[in-house]
Amino acid sequence: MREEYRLKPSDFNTERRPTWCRGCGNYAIHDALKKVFVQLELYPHQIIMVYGTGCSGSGVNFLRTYGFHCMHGRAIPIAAGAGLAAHKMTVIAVSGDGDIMGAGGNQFIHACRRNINITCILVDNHVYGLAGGQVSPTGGNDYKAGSATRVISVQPINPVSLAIASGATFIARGFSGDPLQLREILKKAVRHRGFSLIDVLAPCIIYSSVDIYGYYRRKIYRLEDVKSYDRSKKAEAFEKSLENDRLPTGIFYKVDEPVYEDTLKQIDRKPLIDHIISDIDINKLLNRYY
Amino acid sequence: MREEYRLKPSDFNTERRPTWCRGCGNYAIHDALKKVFVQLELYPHQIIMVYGTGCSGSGVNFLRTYGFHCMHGRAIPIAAGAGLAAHKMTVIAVSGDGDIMGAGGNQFIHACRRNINITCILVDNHVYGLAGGQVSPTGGNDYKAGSATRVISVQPINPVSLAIASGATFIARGFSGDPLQLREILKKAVRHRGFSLIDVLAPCIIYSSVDIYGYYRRKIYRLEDVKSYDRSKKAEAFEKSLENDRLPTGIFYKVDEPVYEDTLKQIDRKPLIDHIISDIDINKLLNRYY
Amino acid sequence: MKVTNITWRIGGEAGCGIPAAGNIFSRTFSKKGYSVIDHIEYPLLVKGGHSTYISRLNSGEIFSLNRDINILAALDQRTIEMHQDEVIFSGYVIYDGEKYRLKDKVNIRKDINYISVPFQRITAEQGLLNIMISNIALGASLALIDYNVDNAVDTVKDVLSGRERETIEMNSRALEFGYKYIREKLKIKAYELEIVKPDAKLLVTGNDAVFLAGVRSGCKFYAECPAPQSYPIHDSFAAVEDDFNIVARNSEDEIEALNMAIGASFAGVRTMVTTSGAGFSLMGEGLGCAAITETPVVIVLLQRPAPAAGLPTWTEQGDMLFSLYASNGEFPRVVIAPGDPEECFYLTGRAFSIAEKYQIPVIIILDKYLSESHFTFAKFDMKKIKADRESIYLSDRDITGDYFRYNDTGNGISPRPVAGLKKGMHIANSEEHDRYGFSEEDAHNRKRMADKRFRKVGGLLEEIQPPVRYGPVNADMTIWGWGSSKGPVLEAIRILNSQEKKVNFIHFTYLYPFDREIVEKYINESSKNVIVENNKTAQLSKLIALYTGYRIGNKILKYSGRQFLPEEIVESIEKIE
Amino acid sequence: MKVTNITWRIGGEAGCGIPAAGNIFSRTFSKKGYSVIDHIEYPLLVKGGHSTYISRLNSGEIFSLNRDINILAALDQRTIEMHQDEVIFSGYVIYDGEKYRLKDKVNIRKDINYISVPFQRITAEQGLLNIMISNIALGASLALIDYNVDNAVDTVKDVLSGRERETIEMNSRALEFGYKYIREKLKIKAYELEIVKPDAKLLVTGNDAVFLAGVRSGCKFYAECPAPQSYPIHDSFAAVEDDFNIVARNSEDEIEALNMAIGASFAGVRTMVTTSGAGFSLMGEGLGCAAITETPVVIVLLQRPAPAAGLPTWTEQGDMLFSLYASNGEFPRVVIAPGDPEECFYLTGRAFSIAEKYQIPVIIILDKYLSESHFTFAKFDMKKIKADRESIYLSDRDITGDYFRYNDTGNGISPRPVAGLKKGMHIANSEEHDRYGFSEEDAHNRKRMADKRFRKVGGLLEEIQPPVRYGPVNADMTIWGWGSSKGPVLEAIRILNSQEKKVNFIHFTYLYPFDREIVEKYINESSKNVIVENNKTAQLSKLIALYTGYRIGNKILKYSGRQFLPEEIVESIEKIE
Ligand SMILES: Cc1ncc(C[n+]2csc(CCOP(=O)(O)OP(=O)(O)O)c2C)c(N)n1
Ligand SMILES: Cc1ncc(C[n+]2csc(CCOP(=O)(O)OP(=O)(O)O)c2C)c(N)n1
Ligand code: SF4
Ligand code: SF4
Ligand SMILES: [Mg+2]
Ligand SMILES: [Mg+2]
Repeated sequence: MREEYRLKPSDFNTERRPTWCRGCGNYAIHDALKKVFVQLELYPHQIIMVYGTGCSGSGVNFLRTYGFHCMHGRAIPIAAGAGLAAHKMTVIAVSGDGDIMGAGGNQFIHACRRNINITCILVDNHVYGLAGGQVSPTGGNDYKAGSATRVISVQPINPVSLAIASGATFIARGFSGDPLQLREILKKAVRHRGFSLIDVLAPCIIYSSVDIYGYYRRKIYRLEDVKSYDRSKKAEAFEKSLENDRLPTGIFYKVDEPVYEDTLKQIDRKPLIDHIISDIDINKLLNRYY
Repeated sequence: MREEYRLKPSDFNTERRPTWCRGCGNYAIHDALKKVFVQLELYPHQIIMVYGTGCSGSGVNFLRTYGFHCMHGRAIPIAAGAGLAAHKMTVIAVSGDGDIMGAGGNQFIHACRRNINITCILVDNHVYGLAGGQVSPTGGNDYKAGSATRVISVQPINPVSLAIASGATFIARGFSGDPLQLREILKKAVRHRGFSLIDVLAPCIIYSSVDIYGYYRRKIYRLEDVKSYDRSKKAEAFEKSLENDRLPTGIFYKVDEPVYEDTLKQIDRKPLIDHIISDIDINKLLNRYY
Repeated sequence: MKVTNITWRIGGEAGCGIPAAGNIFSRTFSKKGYSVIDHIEYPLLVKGGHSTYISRLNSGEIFSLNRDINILAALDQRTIEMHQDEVIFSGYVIYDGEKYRLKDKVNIRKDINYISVPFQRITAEQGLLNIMISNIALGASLALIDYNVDNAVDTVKDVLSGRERETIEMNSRALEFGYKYIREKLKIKAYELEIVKPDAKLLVTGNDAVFLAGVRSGCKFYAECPAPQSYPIHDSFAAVEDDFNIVARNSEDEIEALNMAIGASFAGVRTMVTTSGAGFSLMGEGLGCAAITETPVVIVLLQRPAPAAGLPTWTEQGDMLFSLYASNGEFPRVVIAPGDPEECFYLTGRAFSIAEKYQIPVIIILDKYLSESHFTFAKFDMKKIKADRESIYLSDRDITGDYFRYNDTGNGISPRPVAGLKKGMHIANSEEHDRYGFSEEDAHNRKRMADKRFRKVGGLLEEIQPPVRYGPVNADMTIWGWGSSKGPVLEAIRILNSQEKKVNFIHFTYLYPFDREIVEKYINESSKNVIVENNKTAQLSKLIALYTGYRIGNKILKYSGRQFLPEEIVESIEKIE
Repeated sequence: MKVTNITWRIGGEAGCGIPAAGNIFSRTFSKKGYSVIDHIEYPLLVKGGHSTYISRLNSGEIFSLNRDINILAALDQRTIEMHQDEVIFSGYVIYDGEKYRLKDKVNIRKDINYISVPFQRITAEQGLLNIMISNIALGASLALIDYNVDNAVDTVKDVLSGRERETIEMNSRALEFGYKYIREKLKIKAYELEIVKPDAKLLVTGNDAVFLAGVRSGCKFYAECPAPQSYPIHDSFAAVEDDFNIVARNSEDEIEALNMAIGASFAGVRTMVTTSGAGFSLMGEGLGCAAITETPVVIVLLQRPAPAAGLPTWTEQGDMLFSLYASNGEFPRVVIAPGDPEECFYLTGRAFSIAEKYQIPVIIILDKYLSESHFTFAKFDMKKIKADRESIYLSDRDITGDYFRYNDTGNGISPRPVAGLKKGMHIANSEEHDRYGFSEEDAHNRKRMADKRFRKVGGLLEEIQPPVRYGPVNADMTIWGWGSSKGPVLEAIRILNSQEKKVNFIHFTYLYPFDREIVEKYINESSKNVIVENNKTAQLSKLIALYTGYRIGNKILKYSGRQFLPEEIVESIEKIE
């Protein structure tokens, strides 16, 4: 579908300016999205973005595409529904760690196992940012995050491990402080057929220690640099995802598996939204009831 | 807490007789439970059983303990709440695969990661038995299960893998056709401090192919028989859990990690239910508001 | 004896093929032009437990079941204990006298006929399966009515078409053996059913009708969380997925089901979800999301006795007020409670149209009785369901300049395009928003958006069908009811009016918006009023009081998990007078 | 000028310390015996955006904020634009004249005083942080009132106790510099506030009061899903977990929160969950579970403008009918809407007692205004909250022979033990059950259990406090309202009655059960009625009509997400007459 104009990142700007705090990880994600859309020649009207509730969710106001700002934790099912109905469009869910790993955990694991063809960007700041800075399910004890009065030693959810165990077919970790890599991952994720998760470490500078970027920079290394790493092996990917002393970023796992939408004959010929429904003949069906 | 009478399995019978179909996997589970309670000298009044909705849930009528028959998918939070309030009691959630892995997936992963001190018996028959035999989230394509008009090639959830990824500290698979092993596992699970999951392959003879027991018998082997297997290694346990050509049963993973309840100073001295609350003095607290 | 009506009940241990036999019985007669209404009762068990099926057939028009049974086919003794009191004077009980002796336990009635048919022996001798016992009883019953068993055999072939030949053959044989046992061995002929014009009638349940209307209306996405209440609708959709380009989905929970439907609807297709009470209790969040984003969705609520899990296989009208006020905040919705499968069909069609035109959630309330009972109808008029989307959706041509997704229009409806259009890009926002959809906290904007949404009620009041009055305009007593109690009440007023008691009936299908004017007119025209509801708290009476201030003092309420029988209503009415 | 009342508003970009300064302002006066009511307004942003704090203080009794502002402390120009119209004739605006020049944008009012205080320069010169700007403004404001700044410095020390000394010192310095700038440099004295007896008053929000009552009532398990609406309550509980043996929990979602509370309550402790509308929309399932299993639980519903996410930081009374009918099926519950923090305290205490005694869910409804505004009270009477569990729970001694968990008692209450008792073993069953708790589908049993549950309403009607009439018994007009609009209406009728208009006010705290008798009496005693509600659909008027048939025609409704001001009500009332 060639379009008449040449895309540039600013085509994805709305009239509203972002309201995130300066230094917030959300900026890098939106920036990467716009650039990747341009690279992939995806026009605004070919994209459906679904946002959860939270700081990341306010992105609905700042990115010009078809967009849905949904209830806490429900970005994935909304995206899945939209994607089923209009499966030629690019569908991306952007949502927080509190959202997807808190209230939305069930929808997450089921989307993974069904391998539905959407991209999920987990804006992972380890806190419920907009809700008041409480430690989120991904929030660990490795650095002080959140407004908790007391550190409760529960294990954080590791979205990468969880996605591997649940059956997602493209699983990556990005870092908002590494925009180049983030863009690369994002591009591949959007292109990937099936469920792709990008867990983006996206510091909340309000509820994290001040040098959170430095902390991550010291800790992070890129999987691309590990030549021996085979990202098609599930068990290996899982083991890799458990690493915690140093944090790998990049693509942990990528395989081609049957995509949910592809198994549906009923959307084979054309998207559901394109059907004319004004006079559907059900007489043959009715005969069964006589 | 010594009791005045000598326990026997029939002490756990109620006046109601089980209504499960002959051959249903639920029988073996209840049988194992009663025997294990006797072995562990757990008296009926020292136990809280929480049941989900479904065929397994009707067990609430047949096992004599404190019991709660809750809403679809909510056995784990009900059990967790009861366990927090009465943490000296033994709390066990018994619930179906449709229940825990369908509606209850979110509560499941969070209970795992928090390592709350309950035992979860997943009655895994790969179908929504009571709901009409639909394929459940654990239902695969390996044998015909359920009333699906069409096989949709989505990956089933593997409860063992999911529990490992989510942080449970005791993870096992049992088989209702192997009551001895089931009892052994169950005993250890109840004794384990922290969240223990036993995924019990418990055939539904109504919605499975007739020789489902034979199918499992051919496929199953016991982890106890693999001398080299080290069940304290997470990555190894995960790899093991992916095995599908032959199905391991037994304990996949067992480690001692901080237990949620143990981190709570406020229940250190005595269970919450034992506090006298008739005249709690809040004057000091009130002073902060003057 | 020549009769125009036969009411037949079969009962026994689950696993004896009772649902199938009941279905065959009903269908055998509906095919030949009789009016039929049936109902199945079963416990919350996959196998075992006691289950019964009642089917009433009539050469004229009927609206519900009735209490008096002509033939009770008792596959076990418990059926006799439980149901022989319902057998009409000089009616028949068919039982297996070789398996259990009546005198041992049952209080034998002198005024009815007990006929032994050795089900078990026939099954054994003929090499039939246990599940076919009910067919033997069915065959025997047909013989009592002197009805050609071949018609039933044809039905069996129809119903089981696609199954193994042996299965069909064995089922037919069971039928025939039961038939012959009465006809040739016992030589009893109990009733002679009046003959009717053999124009086949549609035989559908409320569930069937909702499904059929869904397909006709162009529903493209259907979802439920697996549940005994809704799986008949799911299975129907699943069976036609490819033929009609529909995605039917078993969701992991009701939250996913509704949210996926909202997502699909946002993209631009018609969507429906079904659920029962406990599942609906999880849908409040999604309902509000649909409302504030103005995304159409049709929700079918299959009521069961509640609270909580309650009695999942029984019936009640307990969720009306919940469906009217579910979800936080205030927004317009439409709530519809059809009274029979015919209304299920047409009103489901309306539900889709209204949801899409007004961009609101529409809730259709059924209950177990209506969902799972079969009713006959001559046919459905396809012209009454039209999916006229083209006039509703915007195309690229319609959009010049800025597009305001939440344009503050006169009727409150802000036209929208399907997703993917070049010029119609927009956002749907579950936070309060301005006309673009951008999040907006301003006080004036808030008021304006709330007003815009509620302005739709004006249009909706024109769309809905006000309550219908059945029976004489001038009556001594007016019954008020809603939804599925329609049939029993219609039968009741037929009986009452035949007894020279002038009683009429106001039946509500649309519960919201509430057409106050017509209801007040009805109130003014009535003298004595009585509410008939299948619940404990008389929810319709509350609704009427809420809108009109008029409080109906007389109440006939049933909340045992069972539907009304017309005779019960008649007796209660007689007590009021 | 000598005054008895000062209303002060501070506004600016978020991040300038407005919430802290507001709190210090209010507390400085409440400590010294003044009546104070305040309110904070902020956008749905963690940082940035425009935020304001209004505090009213009075030497006498007050019930709500008022419209007229004496001093507007404007930290930015937008505050002047938005709020200078509210400044009373000859009132004061404090602003930073070195940062922005008024004439450029603002429509300067001739009748008020604009006083420039160079916030920015002082901050820079004194090496203060940006977040302390508001303290400078606060100090300046105190100088205008001629109020001893040392009192505020003491408050700062109090409020910040535990923080670093430097922080405290800097904050104090900011206060003092603002104060001195007005007093010593500009030498302005605007008001002289009437002196009161310096008896420190309690200064609490609705949230605080709910928390305090929860602790006093022996709540042992508290849960919420993290949310901006409820975290103040969570944080309060979390801070006293060890002192009072309470588990305070951030749940992954509202479903876990409520179900865990039910589980803990089943075991035998008092439990509470808090949530706002969207979260409550997910609690229907758990609510029904609590109801049919007869497990007590207290749910605090913090209303916000809705539907869906709506306006999470603003206020509305939109969820009354939802809370009354939430969840499938029919069951008794209690719904309570306190009108001020004092009622929050006592009624939360009642909620725990009632929930436990009647084994039912109790819902307490607050809204943003009530939750987050501070009000002063002399003290709380501890005797009014008594947790008398011993008389409610069974002990082993009480149980002889079979124990029936759901015993069909005269008052519908079936006594139960805590878990772990030897003789009290029982099951709680979310399916319909017999008196043991075993699943039971029988029709008679169903009716019996439904009747048993509803029989509790009789007792409940004795427990609840009927609507209270404020103002003269004989009035020309009666205002009807509920919950948090109590204060504004009380102020309004005070104004009206001072103008020789006889107006009284019927205020509902308990919404269910509904005390029809007293309401009908009130209706009979009133001549002209008007509803005042902070919503669009006049939900209380619906409730009244539903129960009494009386429909209140006059409605004053506000649904802009903002609470009523008394003056608005007065003006609307005047229009009615
Ligand atoms: C049903 C429900 N419960 C709770 C909330 C409160 N809430 C607001 S935003 C949010 C999530 C914030 O966390 P996250 O998803 O990590 O987003 P962030 O702000 O960190 O980007 C929550 C729980 C809500 N909106 N809805
Ligand atoms: C909210 C809700 N949705 C759906 C149902 C329908 N339902 C009844 S039992 C059940 C689960 C059955 O599956 P499973 O947990 O595997 O139990 P099984 O019967 O197989 O033992 C479901 C989904 C329900 N009870 N509540
Ligand atoms: S609070 Fe944190 S997550 Fe939210 S906008 Fe600010 S930096 Fe970003
Ligand atoms: S249907 Fe299946 S799971 Fe249910 S009782 Fe029968 S065998 Fe067991
Ligand atoms: Mg976050
Ligand atoms: Mg199952």
